[in-house]
Amino acid sequence: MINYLKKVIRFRKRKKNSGKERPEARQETDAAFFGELENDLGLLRGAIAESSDLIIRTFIFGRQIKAAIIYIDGLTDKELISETILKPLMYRTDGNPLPEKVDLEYVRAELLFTGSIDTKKSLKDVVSHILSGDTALLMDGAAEALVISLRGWKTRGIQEPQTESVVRGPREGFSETLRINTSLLRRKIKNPDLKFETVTIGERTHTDVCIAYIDNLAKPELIEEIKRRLNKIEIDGILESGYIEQYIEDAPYSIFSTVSNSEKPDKVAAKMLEGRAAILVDGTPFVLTVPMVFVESFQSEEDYYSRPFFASAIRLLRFIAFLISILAPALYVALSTFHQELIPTPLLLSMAAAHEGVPFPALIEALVMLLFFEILKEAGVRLPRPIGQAVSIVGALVIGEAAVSAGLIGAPMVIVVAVTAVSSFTIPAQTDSGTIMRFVLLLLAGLMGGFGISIGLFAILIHMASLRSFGIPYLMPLVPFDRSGFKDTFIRAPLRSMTKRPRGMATDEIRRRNASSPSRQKEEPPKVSSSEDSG
Amino acid sequence: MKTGSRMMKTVQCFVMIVCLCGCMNSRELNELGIVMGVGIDKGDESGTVRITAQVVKAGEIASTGKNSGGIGGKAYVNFTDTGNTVFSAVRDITTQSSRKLYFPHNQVLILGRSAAEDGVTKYLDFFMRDPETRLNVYILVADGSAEDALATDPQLEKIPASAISKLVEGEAKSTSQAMAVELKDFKDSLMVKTNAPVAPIVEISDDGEKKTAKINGTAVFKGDKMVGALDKTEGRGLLWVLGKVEGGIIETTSSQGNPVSLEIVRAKGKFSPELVDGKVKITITISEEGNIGEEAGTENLTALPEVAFLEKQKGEVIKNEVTAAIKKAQELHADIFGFGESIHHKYPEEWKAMKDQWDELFSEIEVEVKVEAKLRLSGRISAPAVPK
Amino acid sequence: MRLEKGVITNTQLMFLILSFMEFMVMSVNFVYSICGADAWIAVLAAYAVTMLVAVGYAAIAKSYPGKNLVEINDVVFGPYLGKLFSALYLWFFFEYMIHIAYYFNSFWLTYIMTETPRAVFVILLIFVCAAAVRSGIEVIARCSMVFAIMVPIMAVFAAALLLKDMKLFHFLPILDLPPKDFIQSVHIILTIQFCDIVVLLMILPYAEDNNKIRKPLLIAVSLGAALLLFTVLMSTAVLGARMNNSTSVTFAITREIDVAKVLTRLDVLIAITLLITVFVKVAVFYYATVLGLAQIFKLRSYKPLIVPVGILAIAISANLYPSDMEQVYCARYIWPFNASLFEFILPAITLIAIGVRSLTGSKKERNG
Amino acid sequence: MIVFLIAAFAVILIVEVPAMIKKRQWRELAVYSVLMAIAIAVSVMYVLDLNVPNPVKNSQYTVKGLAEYLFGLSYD
Repeated sequence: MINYLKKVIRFRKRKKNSGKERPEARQETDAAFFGELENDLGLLRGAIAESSDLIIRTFIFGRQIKAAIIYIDGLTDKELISETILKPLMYRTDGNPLPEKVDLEYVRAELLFTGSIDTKKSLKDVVSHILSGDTALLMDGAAEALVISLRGWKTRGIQEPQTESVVRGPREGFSETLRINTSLLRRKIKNPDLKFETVTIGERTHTDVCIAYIDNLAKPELIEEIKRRLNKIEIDGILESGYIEQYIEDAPYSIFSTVSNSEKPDKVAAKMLEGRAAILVDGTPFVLTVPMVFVESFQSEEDYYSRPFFASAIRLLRFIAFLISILAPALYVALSTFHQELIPTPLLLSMAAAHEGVPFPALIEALVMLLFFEILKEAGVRLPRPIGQAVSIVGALVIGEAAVSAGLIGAPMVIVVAVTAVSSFTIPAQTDSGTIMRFVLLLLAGLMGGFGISIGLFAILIHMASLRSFGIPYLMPLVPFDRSGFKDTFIRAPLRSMTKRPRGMATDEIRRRNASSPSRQKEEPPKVSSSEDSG
Repeated sequence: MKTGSRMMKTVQCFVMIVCLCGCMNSRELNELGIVMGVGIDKGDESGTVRITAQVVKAGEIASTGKNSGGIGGKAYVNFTDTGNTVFSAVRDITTQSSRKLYFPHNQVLILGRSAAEDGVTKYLDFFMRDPETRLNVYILVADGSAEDALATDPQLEKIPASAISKLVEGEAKSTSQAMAVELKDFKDSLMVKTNAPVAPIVEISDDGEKKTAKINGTAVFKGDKMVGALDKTEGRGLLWVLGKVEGGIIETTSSQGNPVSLEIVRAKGKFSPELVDGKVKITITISEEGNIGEEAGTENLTALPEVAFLEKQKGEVIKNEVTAAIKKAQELHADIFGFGESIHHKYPEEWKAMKDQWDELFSEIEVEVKVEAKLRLSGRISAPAVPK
Repeated sequence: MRLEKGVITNTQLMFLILSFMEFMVMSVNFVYSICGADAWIAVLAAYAVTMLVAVGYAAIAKSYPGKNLVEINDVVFGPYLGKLFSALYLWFFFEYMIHIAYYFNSFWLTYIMTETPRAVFVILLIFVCAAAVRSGIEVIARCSMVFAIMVPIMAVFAAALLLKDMKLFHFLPILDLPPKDFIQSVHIILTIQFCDIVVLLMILPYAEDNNKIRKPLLIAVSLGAALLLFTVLMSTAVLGARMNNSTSVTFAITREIDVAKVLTRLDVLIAITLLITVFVKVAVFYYATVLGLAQIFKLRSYKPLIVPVGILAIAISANLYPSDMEQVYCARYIWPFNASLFEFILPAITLIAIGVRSLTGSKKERNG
Repeated sequence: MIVFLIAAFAVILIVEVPAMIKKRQWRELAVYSVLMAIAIAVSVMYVLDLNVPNPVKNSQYTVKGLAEYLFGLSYD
């Protein structure tokens, strides 16, 4: 035991030390160039580990000027490199004699054909550019490097996202490349105020993380807060936006997520237009948006594309489905083991008949069935699609038919679990929290019946009421009540009538939409009021 | 990190509490003996009570389906036991039954004739007090013993108790000759001193092979003791006054003396008391609407004079029924209509003096019956199908 | 130093008060057996008195904006007498809290789960309330907003289903009881149903706009009274004479609901209502007790006191009375006097003292 | 039962006391200890089925007695 503790302490010390050392080590690499190609290349070779995809191509142009381009194979467009760097330098210098003194500025101004060129002095910058896919040009006699952006790598095209498919609405989704993603957003919001701010996070991965917002719409405090939280992240690698999410969320130990994510540019753009900020991470199509409120999970972008009556009905349906998905097994167990008097007599008789001869208590029955359902779901998700289908068929057969006819499980329980399962798929954003709540409520119901369920729901409500996401109360349009936000909660009011943004989200609460509806001209004048629940 | 550790501790505490106090009251469905009907009889020894509880066999209920191996098995069991009180008898049944009796789904409460005449308060208290029992069970009086009534053989239902409860409902809806009385209504009348509770009577007819139950007549209580019964006509008379007639047939004759059946579609009835020179006068107003249901003769009933005649006849029948009921009630000195309460509501001051001698006052009360009976529809044909 | 940093808007305050008062829908039983069908008149009379009392409470709170009852006592009566007063009030709050917990417990034991050990319901109730108290007044206020709306919805729902069972003649004859019984029932309604809002003096200062607290207070009291009146009228119309010997009238009427044998057995409505109302009530009393204690002892945070006070409440309320009959007796014959001391007499003294102080003090214009 | 109770109290104390010591809230700790001692005593008595002295009821009867004595108010 003591030995173990000692080990832990030693390990922690070492971790601390190593954390201190690393920045120093980096600083050593941040040397200046000498101005001699051989030495400079040596410097670079020292900075970047020997690797088979690092290409250093030395050549001579003009009057015996030695030069070299350095790039990473696979991250650059090789055609373009030979067309726009090597060709002009080596061809043109043949015929037209160069002036006596050739410096980097001349090369840049007169010789190269490419658009984005930068001059960098520090080795560190150059290295990081090379690693990001840029091409560096070093030249004898210049203590600087030209960084030419000729990035080009194989990417997945803009495809329809797998997670959020729609019947009506744009089909494009974000992809893994940050630039493409920002361009998708820029194409949706052609506004000079749209702003992207990039920070680099991850001591080893140097991942670009980009905060996107509309400058005079998003609250400055919100942007400050996001930056503060992003800067506090200390991690060696960011591989997906989930990493960021878990570091910046308000309540890391809550079952509810206080950061929402989406794969669809139109959804993210809509949220930014309400005053939210988006966080794009290089390497993943999932874009985070903050702040998130609970009802956001029930809003789908398609609600706004279809007409309000049907959209409202679907909204309500989602709320009901969510309730069913967390409550149905618990209610069934509570009713059938504690409150049989609440079941109508004929139903009770058929339930009792179905339960006759079932060897397990209802609670165990429900737990086993739900567990099996979760396993089935997990198996179906991870497997290749054809096999996944086989799994679900086998599972459905086993649960639905065999278990009942063998008398192991009552038929009503199968129905309840099936209804639960189907309902749980309607709210993808709350699947995780919903699953946990379902099991907790089920246990409470099995132990204490309706009282247990109510106590569980109370605890959940209290917890949700105490949550905040970047200063916004998690249950926002409901409590504290907000009329303009409420129009977009249980129902989706007609777009014309939603003249205001939800309270507390944006600096400017009036939607620009109201200008487009002539019948609403006599609407009250724009009123900018700061809400008491913000910050 | 701080909030996190606190969360974890809270969760730990919660789990501990739940485990400490959980699992107290749960009963699986297959541990319940669902009681569908209860019969109360006077025990053989004086002061004892004999309880019959009809418990469903859930497995048999579902046996209509594919595996109907156990056909012929009854879907119910009757447990009978005697005790000094209802509750002790109920608890004694547990010694015979493998499952705990479960009362919330009880459909009917049948009082044996002897028990009803003995005074029912002591038998019913358990059913009003216990949290498991409900007040919306039908209360009936058996012609003989309640035990026999629960042992009848229903033709369409699987369980006698639910058959009887459906009989009661059907009786109230389609013939209106006996009132469907729930325990709560019974309790309502019991709690008012001058009111006399009523309950339908269930009769057991035995043709040697099969015993069947049918509703026949209404038992009249005085205080909590059964003192007499109304027959079917008088029973409908009571319902006319209370405005509870929902359907039924009025048999009368046409102007030529052929029998005609008139269907009751809707009816209203109310009464209001009046004090004239210190004497009570009750005015009962009944309005009824109906259709021609059937005729046995050949004349055209849709002729207007004939309609007027039939309406008059009908009013006469209704009036006779009401008068018969009142006469019977006055004979029994039982205020089954609640005339006393209506005087209490209208003349609270005078009532204080009348309250104690209401029994005598009631039997010589003057009643005026006003009936307005209408015929609305003739049915699908006008004149009967006879050659002209 | 303020122990509570949360701020609630005046609208939230109104909903908090309303949901706080909604418990009276459940606890109104004690008067039925005394005044029967005339309970609704007693409610109206009690409401009239309550409006006066509420104006008095608001005056106390407004005379020292931003200070709660304990702090006001300190200022008005000086550190020692003030502490004594505050201690008395806190005792009353604590007492009230465990009474409600006991009522809640015995309700579940009588009607729904009869075989469960006594302490279970109280333990879980106090546990949930403790979680709410720990999260502060803001969270209680936010939850109460949801609850405040749910109870009237359920009442209206029940009324709609019971419409066919209502009989107007159940109200007749009007005022058919001796005056003493009537006064007693008004007194009971006043002390149990209405005037426990004295505890709000601990919360009013956390409202956003301290100078306008009278309006939400009076609106909430009126809405609460309307709800109570609605319930009383509904149960009288439905139950009539049977009301006199039901141990829970509200529960009895939901058991009456029977729409075509389908919409029936809605006891769960009542169970939920009870849970909601008791939760808010206990949470507010709990909060007031703990906060007041912390202020008396000049602590930096009230949070450490939550657990011990909660355990005390559980241990005492689990068998507060040897039987329910004793509780009913107590509610009818003893509690009205006990509560009068804290709900009328002590606040009246405070109000007079404030008045005297403002007359003798430099600020003569101050509203007393 | 008593074992569970003691375990529960032990857990509560272990959770709460160090936090207060860490924050140097001595005053809080003092009040907390006194209240907790009473609470433990009462709940142990409750669990052991001892006759818990009920301060609430006593105080109520006292107040009622006072009211009766001083003003002659009573409903019986």
